[in-house]
Amino acid sequence: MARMTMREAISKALWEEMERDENVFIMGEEVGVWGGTYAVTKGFYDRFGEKRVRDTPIAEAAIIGGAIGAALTGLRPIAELMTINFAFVAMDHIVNEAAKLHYMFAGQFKLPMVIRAVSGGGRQLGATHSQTPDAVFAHFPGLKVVSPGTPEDAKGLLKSAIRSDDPVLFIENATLYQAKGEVPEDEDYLEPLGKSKVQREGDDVTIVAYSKMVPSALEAADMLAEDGIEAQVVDLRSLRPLDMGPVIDSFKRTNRAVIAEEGWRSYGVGSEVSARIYELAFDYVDAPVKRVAQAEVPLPYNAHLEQLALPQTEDIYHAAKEVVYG
Amino acid sequence: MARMTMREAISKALWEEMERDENVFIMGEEVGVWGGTYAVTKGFYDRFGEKRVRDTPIAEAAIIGGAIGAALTGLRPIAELMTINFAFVAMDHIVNEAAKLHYMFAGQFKLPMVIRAVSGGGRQLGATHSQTPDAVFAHFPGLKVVSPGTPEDAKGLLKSAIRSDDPVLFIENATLYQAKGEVPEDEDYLEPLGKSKVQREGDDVTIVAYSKMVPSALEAADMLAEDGIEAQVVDLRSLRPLDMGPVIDSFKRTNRAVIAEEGWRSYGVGSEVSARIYELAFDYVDAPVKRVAQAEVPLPYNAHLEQLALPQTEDIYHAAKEVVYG
Amino acid sequence: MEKSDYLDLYREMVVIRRLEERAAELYQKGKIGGFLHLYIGQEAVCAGIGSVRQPQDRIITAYRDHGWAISSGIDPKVVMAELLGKVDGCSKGKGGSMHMADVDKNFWGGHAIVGAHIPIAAGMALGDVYQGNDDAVTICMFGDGATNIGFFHEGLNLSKVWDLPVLWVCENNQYGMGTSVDRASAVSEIRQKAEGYGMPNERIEGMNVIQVREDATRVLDRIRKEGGPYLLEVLTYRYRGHSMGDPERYREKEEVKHWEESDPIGIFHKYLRDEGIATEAELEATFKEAEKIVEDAVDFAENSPDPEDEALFDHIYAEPTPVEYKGYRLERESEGR
Amino acid sequence: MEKSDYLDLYREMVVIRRLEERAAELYQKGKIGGFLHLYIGQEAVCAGIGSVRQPQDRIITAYRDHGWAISSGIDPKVVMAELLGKVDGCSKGKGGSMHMADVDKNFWGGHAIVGAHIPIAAGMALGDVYQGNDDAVTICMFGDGATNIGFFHEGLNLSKVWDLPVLWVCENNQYGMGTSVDRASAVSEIRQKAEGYGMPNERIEGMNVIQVREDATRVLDRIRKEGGPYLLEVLTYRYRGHSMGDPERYREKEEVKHWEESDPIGIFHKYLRDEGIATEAELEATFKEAEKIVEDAVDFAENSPDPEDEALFDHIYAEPTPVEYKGYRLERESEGR
Ligand SMILES: Cc1ncc(C[n+]2csc(CCOP(=O)(O)OP(=O)(O)O)c2C)c(N)n1
Ligand SMILES: Cc1ncc(C[n+]2csc(CCOP(=O)(O)OP(=O)(O)O)c2C)c(N)n1
Ligand SMILES: [Mg+2]
Ligand SMILES: [Mg+2]
Repeated sequence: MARMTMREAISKALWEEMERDENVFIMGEEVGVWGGTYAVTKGFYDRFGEKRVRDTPIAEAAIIGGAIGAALTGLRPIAELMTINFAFVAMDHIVNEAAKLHYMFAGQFKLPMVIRAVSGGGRQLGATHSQTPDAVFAHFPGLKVVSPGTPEDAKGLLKSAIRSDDPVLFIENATLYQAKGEVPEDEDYLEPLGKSKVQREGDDVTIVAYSKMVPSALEAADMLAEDGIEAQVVDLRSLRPLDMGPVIDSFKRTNRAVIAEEGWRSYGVGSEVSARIYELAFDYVDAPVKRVAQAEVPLPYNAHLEQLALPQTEDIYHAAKEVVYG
Repeated sequence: MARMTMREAISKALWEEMERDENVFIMGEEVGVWGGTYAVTKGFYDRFGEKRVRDTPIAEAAIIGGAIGAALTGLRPIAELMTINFAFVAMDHIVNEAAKLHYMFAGQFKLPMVIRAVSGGGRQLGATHSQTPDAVFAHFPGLKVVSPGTPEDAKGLLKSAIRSDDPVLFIENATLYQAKGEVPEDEDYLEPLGKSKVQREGDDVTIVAYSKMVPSALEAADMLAEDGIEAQVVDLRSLRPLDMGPVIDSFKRTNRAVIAEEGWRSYGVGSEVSARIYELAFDYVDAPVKRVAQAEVPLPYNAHLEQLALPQTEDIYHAAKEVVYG
Repeated sequence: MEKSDYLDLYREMVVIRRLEERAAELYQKGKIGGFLHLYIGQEAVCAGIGSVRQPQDRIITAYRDHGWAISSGIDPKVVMAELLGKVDGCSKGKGGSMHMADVDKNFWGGHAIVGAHIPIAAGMALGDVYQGNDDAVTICMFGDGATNIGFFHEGLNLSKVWDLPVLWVCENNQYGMGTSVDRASAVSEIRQKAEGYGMPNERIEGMNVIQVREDATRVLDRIRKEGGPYLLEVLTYRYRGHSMGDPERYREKEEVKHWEESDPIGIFHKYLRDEGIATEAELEATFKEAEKIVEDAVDFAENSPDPEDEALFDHIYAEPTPVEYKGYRLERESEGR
Repeated sequence: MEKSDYLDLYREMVVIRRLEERAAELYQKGKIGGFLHLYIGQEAVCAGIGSVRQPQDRIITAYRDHGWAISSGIDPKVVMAELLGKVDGCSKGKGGSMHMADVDKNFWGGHAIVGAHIPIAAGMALGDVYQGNDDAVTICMFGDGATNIGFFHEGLNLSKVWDLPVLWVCENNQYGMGTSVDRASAVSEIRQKAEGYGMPNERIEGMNVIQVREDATRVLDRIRKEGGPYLLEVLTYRYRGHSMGDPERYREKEEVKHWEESDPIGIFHKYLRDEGIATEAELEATFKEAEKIVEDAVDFAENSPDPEDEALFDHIYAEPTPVEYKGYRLERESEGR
């Protein structure tokens, strides 16, 4: 194990897979000479050259469409979208092509590709650049949608995504890049796609979270512990497939749940998780499940307003207390 | 009142608003000379001319972007997307521009525009042309998303959408175009945007539906009535804003609910409605809320498989019986 | 070309034509559903280019793909089975008319979103270059209407910036649904768009299969030698509506008549006879063979079974992955309710 | 131009430059957040075109918009207040650096998604034509990098097909972030892309404000007379990084130095002096005025309040519409929990 930031963990996963398999390559805006807008691919261009670290024009449909085409020939492209906000420019290729080609042609086409994209707000980037629309992509069968909450998972999940024969949208959170954690150094360390994970044990309340909300939930759990409430934190890690197993196991003990997500509440991740908890554990429900999410406004530039709109650790803490005490 | 099909009702709404207000115009693929792919704008080109019924190139971003620009100058464009599946090509303009410009510029920009698009499956059009991804659009604050289930509402809601100063995504269902109903002839007949509506009264179970699932729910209600179960059918009509009022009123009496939608279940409309029912009426829940939705596969071409994947009237009927009898 | 090659090509064109005619009938009878885009009138394009492409050349096209499927080597039986949504179809009944493919024949579909396959084609060519398949050209077809969508721009630009071996083929049949080129495109010659990418280009006539063959051979050779993309605009015409149920208000009957005078099958027929390559009787016999092939295809397709119910959940993913939701009925059954 | 006009133009360019320099400092101090794209080096473009556009001409640009905001007539105070996210900003603190606009000045933003405003510009021009505003031209700026995205293609094509009065201005500063034109675009002269739309076009030098004025005047006149779109490529250079925190690994220091020799403010300064339009002392005084204007703007902005909390829910819609969810804390408070 080595202590590193999420950025380093992601970078390491990419590097190791590039070293391991010649068919893995990276394409996207500023991934090469610049070293990645968020410095994730710093040094890659020098090591792997322009063949395997490909700067593209600003043309998101060509980035995803191009990656699809390359994947069809047997390569394993990692297409970077800079931010998930630009995924809408390539939306057709993500949801109508990548997600469907394997099915439409009855398995003849294989798309072993990864789309990396940064999600989340809180950096005063304004409404078009601050979204967390992850649920929107998770709506489409055929796509896998993964979003890690810790450096360890980031490495293990990204490596699995690269080795997967299916198209995976891998969502990172820019405000988490500096988050630190212990990360296995094993080059074959893989975390399975489509599996939720318990990040903290506790018997009083279940907090379901993913990505940025995982550290927030863990912080909230610490605050709750001081009040004598032990929260179990379940990290979804994958939005499609969505693994309710660990959520339901926990819920059957705690009978109470809070779901925290950074994005908008309506038609979001919490909606689905809430609906499924009631479907799968109706008899265990002791109090209404609570959802903590982003205020439903296009995120404003002003820092104070932006933070007002974004879900905070305190919100999770209060929601958990309310769900425990009624 | 006059009896007419949903197609006629929509056509009438467009025609009347074009007659009423010079600033209203239509743009889209094949809206003019062809008369609309689904014949909705048949005769419009001859009556209103090419200035106001504008055939566009196949360029969805230009259609929506162009409509946004025209709306900014004070016009009231109605942009037609042929089908909602092509909305992904214009996704950025729908969710990042139309939904946000008013907010980002603090109210300076006004976007009195309507985007019409056909949603739904069941016509063997294959995976890319058969989607019902309505929830995806409803996730974005700043956009209004409307989808009628009866000819009457289609007319009243579309007229309101055209007169609204906000961008409205108006989703029609192709398999409903032939559905008939009584429609008010009053040229100022308007249905309010963002209001659910009770389409049938009943005290035993609440069936929540919209669009195509409204006639299915009404049919299922008739079947249930034969079994002595009286279902109340609430038609959401609008996905954003989402009006839970009539749903909750009904649920507080019936204590049981089924939500029917044509699209995929995960991160769909039913997720949100289910989560909200528990939030708003937890103490009234007598049985787990049930969701009826599309099997989570890219829709296949083969007619039998396609119908197997799509939610059917019988599914609503069975779900309602199960929710009543446990 | 040997005599038999000529006759093979003639037979292929007639098969394509006849298959479309029969498909139209089967559509009217409700045996084919969805959208059906007939290729009738454009046969010289797929037959011409298809007959000179090499096995390593990838073929990818839009939804008007039956002709390309056959010219790429898919058995008409399999094409017809796909049209009927049967399990013996090339996409096992899941794709339908717009989604034919056979990867073993290097035929990559059949794509229904206008222009979306254009960047995909660039990516396939990249794949070949990356893997050192130096001799391979990706041949990508699209309509005149498709050249107005952003995907076209992004795909062509990328192919030039990265110098990818793509033969971009615009099958200019002069209409995108009901909209003529002049009403949708800033330039009336599609080839001119290539100038914006500094890309070599030319417009050729598309009704004479021999001419198309020669032009395609020359251009493919050039790409193999010099690398990089090339835009070939092929002027052609579709005799039928855009798809079934087209009101055809956008063109005059005379215009269709006019173009029918350059029927690619008629032209080729005349050529073969006038050049003394085949006798009228031989051509007649070949025509009959073609008809028979299509009738056999129809029989085959009608007798092929529908896919099993379970097939609904095959191929969502390449790797074993739980199905999120099987629909109310199947969930109910599987839970034994 | 009167002498005072010259000095006004000079002052404006210095204000733009100075405002950017101060913005960079305020960014370092954490008073400005998000992305900050400085216009330094490109001032002759907005000052030149801005000074000859008519009030009825709509201006719309990308996120590198501070210069255009000022040249369109927004008070530097208001621009600075927006940069600081204050309520007196032109977008009341909601838009920030990338989303400046003032509809009363016919300045339509400030758009952060590369190229997305291009079809919007076409739509605005359509609006003018539709409403008979015959004299209006929509002036739409975008970068060299933006010409590779599909939006560019769809917008330019539409403008030509519908013959819309748009002056398309590519501010070619030779890089899209860290990618040079040659590495991203199939053609090195952006103007050549207009050939693909049969659109008149030209490339001009963009460091001399007088030259830009003249060229812009000529081209705007032409559009007003002949109608239809025109693509003007303006060759320019940005002296600073793409945005704050650019590692600038993609260009040599020498290249920047080389271009600094054609500093648009230096060139104009020299011109005004050499032509005897203004004395060194007058220019010095004007420069000081500009600095004062910017300092006043900073003071104003720093003293302007943050928006009220309630502003979070203003302007989601133009019509009264319930807020779907106000966030956990506010929902809690409003429910009195
Ligand atoms: C993005 C998108 N927009 C619209 C459509 C609907 N549509 C299908 S085919 C077609 C016309 C295409 O014309 P062209 O490219 O000339 O090809 P042709 O049909 O003539 O072969 C349209 C508009 C679509 N499938 N995809
Ligand atoms: C669709 C989209 N993709 C990527 C980005 C990120 N991005 C912002 S600016 C920029 C470079 C644009 O270059 P250019 O058009 O030349 O304008 P310049 O910055 O040089 O003024 C990129 C890639 C974006 N904002 N939108
Ligand atoms: Mg065509
Ligand atoms: Mg640039």
